[in-house]
Amino acid sequence: MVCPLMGIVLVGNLEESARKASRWFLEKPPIRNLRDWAISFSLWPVHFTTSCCGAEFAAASCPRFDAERFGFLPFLSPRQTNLLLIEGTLTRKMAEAAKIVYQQMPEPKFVILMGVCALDGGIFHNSYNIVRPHELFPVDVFIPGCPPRPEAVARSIIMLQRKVRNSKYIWGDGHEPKGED
Amino acid sequence: MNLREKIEEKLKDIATSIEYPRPDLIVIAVNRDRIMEAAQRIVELGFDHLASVEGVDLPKENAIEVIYHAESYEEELRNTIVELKTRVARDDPKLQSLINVWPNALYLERETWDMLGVVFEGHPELKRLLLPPWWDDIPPLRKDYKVKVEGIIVGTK
Amino acid sequence: MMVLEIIEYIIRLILSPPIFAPIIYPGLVTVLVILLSIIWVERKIAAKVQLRYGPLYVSKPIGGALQMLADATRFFFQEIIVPRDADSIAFLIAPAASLVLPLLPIVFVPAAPSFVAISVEYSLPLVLAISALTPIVIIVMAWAANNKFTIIGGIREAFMVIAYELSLFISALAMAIFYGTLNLEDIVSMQKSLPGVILNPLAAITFFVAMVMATSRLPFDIVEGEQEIVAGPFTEYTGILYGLVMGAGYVQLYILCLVFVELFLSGWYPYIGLLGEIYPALGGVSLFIKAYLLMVFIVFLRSVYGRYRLDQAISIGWKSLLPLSLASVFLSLGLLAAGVVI
Amino acid sequence: MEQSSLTFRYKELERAWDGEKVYEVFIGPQHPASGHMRFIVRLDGDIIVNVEPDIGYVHRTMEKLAETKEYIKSIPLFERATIIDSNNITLGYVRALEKLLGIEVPPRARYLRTLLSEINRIASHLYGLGLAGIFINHSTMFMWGFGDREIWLQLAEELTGARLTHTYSIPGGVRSDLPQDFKDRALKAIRYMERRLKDYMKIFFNNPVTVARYKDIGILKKEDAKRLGIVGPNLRASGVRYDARLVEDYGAYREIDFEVPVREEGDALSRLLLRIDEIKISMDIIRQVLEKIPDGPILAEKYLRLIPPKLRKTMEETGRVKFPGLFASLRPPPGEATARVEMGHGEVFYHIISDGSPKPYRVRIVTPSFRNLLLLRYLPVGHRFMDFPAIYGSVDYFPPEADR
Amino acid sequence: MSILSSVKRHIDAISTGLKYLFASSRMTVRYPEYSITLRDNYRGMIRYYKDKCISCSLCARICPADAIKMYRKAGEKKMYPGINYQRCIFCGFCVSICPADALEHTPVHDIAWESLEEMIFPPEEFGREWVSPALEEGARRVKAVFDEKRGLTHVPE
Repeated sequence: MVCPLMGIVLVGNLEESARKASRWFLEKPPIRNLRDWAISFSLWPVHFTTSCCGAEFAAASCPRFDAERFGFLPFLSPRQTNLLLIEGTLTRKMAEAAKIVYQQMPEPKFVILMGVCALDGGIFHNSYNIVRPHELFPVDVFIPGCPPRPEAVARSIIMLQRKVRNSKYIWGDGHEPKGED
Repeated sequence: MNLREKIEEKLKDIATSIEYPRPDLIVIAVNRDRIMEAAQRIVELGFDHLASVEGVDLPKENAIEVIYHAESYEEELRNTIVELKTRVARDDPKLQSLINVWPNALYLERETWDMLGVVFEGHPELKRLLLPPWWDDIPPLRKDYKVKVEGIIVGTK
Repeated sequence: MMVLEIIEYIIRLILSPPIFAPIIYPGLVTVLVILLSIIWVERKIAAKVQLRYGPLYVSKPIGGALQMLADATRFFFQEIIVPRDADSIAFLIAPAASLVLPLLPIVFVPAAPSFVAISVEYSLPLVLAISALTPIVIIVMAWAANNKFTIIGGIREAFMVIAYELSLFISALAMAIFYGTLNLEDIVSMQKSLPGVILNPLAAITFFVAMVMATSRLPFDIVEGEQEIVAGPFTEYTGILYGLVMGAGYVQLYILCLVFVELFLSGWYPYIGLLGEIYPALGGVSLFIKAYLLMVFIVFLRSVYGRYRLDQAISIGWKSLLPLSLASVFLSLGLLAAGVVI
Repeated sequence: MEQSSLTFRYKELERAWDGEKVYEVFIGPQHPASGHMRFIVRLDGDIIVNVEPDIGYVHRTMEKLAETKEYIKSIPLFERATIIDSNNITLGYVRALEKLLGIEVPPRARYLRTLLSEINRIASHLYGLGLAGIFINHSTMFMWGFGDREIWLQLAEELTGARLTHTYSIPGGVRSDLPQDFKDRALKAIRYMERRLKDYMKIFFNNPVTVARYKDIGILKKEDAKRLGIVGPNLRASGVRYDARLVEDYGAYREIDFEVPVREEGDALSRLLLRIDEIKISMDIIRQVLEKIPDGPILAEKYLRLIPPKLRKTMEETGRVKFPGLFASLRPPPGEATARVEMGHGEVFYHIISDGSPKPYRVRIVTPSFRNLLLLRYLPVGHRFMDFPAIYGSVDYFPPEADR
Repeated sequence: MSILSSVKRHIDAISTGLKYLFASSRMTVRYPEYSITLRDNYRGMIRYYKDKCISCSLCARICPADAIKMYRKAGEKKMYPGINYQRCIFCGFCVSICPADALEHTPVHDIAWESLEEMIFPPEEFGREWVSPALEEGARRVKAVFDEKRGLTHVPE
């Protein structure tokens, strides 16, 4: 259905309309700004280590680099988090888990790929057991390096914060991960 | 009596060959049906645990070589590694499991099954270990499983 | 003239203890402020002990003190997911209840001499009894979410409750026996010269440990044992629902800290008469300061301790805490028999 | 068939349980305490009756890829198995390759390898201890372990030019020489660490809560450790004095005076404390290496000759080795070689089969974590569910290393 | 453990915690404001000097991750290397093997990108000068200093 009035006409299904109304409410400038400010300083990555870049990810949240300064707090269950950091190689077996974790996360959610193994396989680019995560998820920031320095992780957080504050993200409708296998 | 003499005396009737390629390595080849016996004798010499179980695919000879590397915690034996190897047919790779001789073969043999398809008879849990459970291709460490290799030259306009 | 009178009436209404106490101080508004600040304090203290900064950039000039506001706002705007297999009504109501139930006892807690929303003779047992209802909500949550981890968490909560609840009550009782009253206000007024902790340190220790257990703080944060059961009963909660259950623990901590201070640390004494003339509740500000410092100490324990095992915590509860709290009752009786009079 | 005394009672890995009463808990791969693997923990009430580790979540097919790469390219490849302990794991491969090629390493290079290996060992142990802290929710130990690890990473970075993946040992030598002020800085770091270890003891290892959680948990008896072929600190905490540094002649360990620490109890706490002992010993080794390190080249003469004189001059100025072009296609003669190296987690084993071509015919790597995987099935059985993370933390298991 | 020693240990733990709560002991580098100066030998982003390159293609041949490819323009004989940072693992083999010193590491490594396409550098862009984004935004340089009391500290240069 095409809505002539900027998609705010409340017709048809009640649930659908309620969702539209709340969306309209959320997109209004002062509220949207508040929302984006809060989200940008409250990026909680899920506790999901896919591979050895987890060592540098841990270093990034530990005393010397302390990512908690940005409000970045690795948290327990995917239900309470909003950021999926793929730390290194995503194997085929792990990709299944990653997809489930991504689905379990509430909107709005973001994805950062860390390390070359997650970008194009790095040294494992011709391995038979890895997948390219950017084919599965909509990715916000890519970090090169094997492993990237903790500063690069901090840089990616800063970039994501800017992206969020400039409202350059999509609030997907629970979009499913792409691809099979 | 040094170690080499001991080993030769103990294993000369079942080994097809005993070699010493390096100072710290003793290579014993046996036929596949005598692997258990050979392993037990090596244990009796004091090589009480395995460092590795591996398979080497030899497509030209239509065989898979299964290699056990045994080491010891004993002070006088620990500098040496005993390599026990045998060959199984490539199209029907079956071998007696040695987990009753060397308990830590449990995962090592399971991995060899996973990666080369060598069936260890008597192994209690031969199922996928490292590969995804839905793997249905040929075992990846066989030589006819090819992975993509890239060239180094890219042409541009 | 009418308008002014109405305004005056409204102001007087708001300033009357039955309204002011539950809504503003020590009630809802104070609780919100505490929630926003104590979690920040906890993260900052842990960060300092751990050689780092903790939350900072969200509001740099004040050391990231707005961090909890940002987190809460983010929770507020996040999608709420109700798992398919969950009992949706219980799942949605329980978090709200979990915040309200620990908050209820505030109406019986006096904040200054004769400044209490509902003045009853038996305020001490009432406060403890109502705050003892919280575990029920946690178990409801665990059951409603219908997940293996939440159910294990719920069972742990059930085990823990019986381990600490008795000692909590008995050590409070020890003080009540000594002062001969169950009214918190009277108990405080009797401590004007001598805080209860000096008279009966045993009861103070057992009450403190039981309090730490009741609020699931380290080393007893077994219910949310993240290393085994992810987030315990709260595993499935998203968005603002999780925000609520996360806050609930701190609310209970606040109430129990107030009770602790009133039982053992002579409540609102030293009373500041000057402030008390402006508004009675202000005079009792030392109660608030003491309770807050106690909370800070308890959240500081996070950076010192690991977590006890469930059976160890239970055996501490039954085998050490309970006998000690009983001993504290006898200590009180002994003091009475010895003729110690305040 | 005659059964030897080591007969493996497979049934030991589980308690008798009635399939109906068991509660199955899946820990991982997304779980605050699982790392990159999954455990299927079966509980009877609160008691673990069976643990089934499900690994392979980080299986990146190193052995297959090594067959498609020239010899030298596999150094960074195998390094990725344990980036937290990278010099030790590459050293095994390089040692095996050197045996195949028949190259002697100059003394200075051997000392430098030892230096970096020990720095890596300390960093790896601090990593493991930090994780052991967080597994009982002691966040301060986690942060301290990881924070102080940065000191050693900084030292390694100054020596090699990378934080974790040093790729430092190459056939015939090492890639860079000691920086000028290295000795002074390393000694300061050691003195700081010695002071800090006392605070570690106070806040963590002597903390009654930690002791309650780790003492008498997951006891590994001496004979069981031998039977299961365990390696590394887990073995030595059970009273077996076995260390690849004593076994295989590599690095400068034959010229250095050091003790291999052994503890008898075999419980989780002794496994942790043994790592503290090893950190102390490693710091002592670093001191000795810095004292005794001889002058000389850091690359074997055979390769040094192949480098053009102009480059050799810049090499001497910067202290960084340039590779001879030969390195792109090393061809060892046909044959096989094994090598064992003691990593932070235990002994790593390499076996290379060469057929004379520039690529290995087969490389076999068995990592300590893979061998210690048996412990994760064996130790938790009969313990309470909450002990599971504690045991997992005390074993210092690193999944990418086991999965390769 | 006796009660007394247990109490002492509790007090020890809490007092150690309090000691660090009040001592100045932070080791954090506040990254976007301060940036650690990496040493000259740090293996960061790679810079390429086309004028020095002799097109020997050793860098592409030794690259373990196949990140460096030789780009050959149609009709031209000479090839020049280009890099793909989607794969580069910063092992530095290419720099070490380059016989003409045409490749060089820069001590810049705090880079992140928002799209994959930006990460492929053909020979023309491979020679680009790297600047740390933090320094571009006005970060202050600090260097790591070892201190016996406080371990690793960072002092402004």
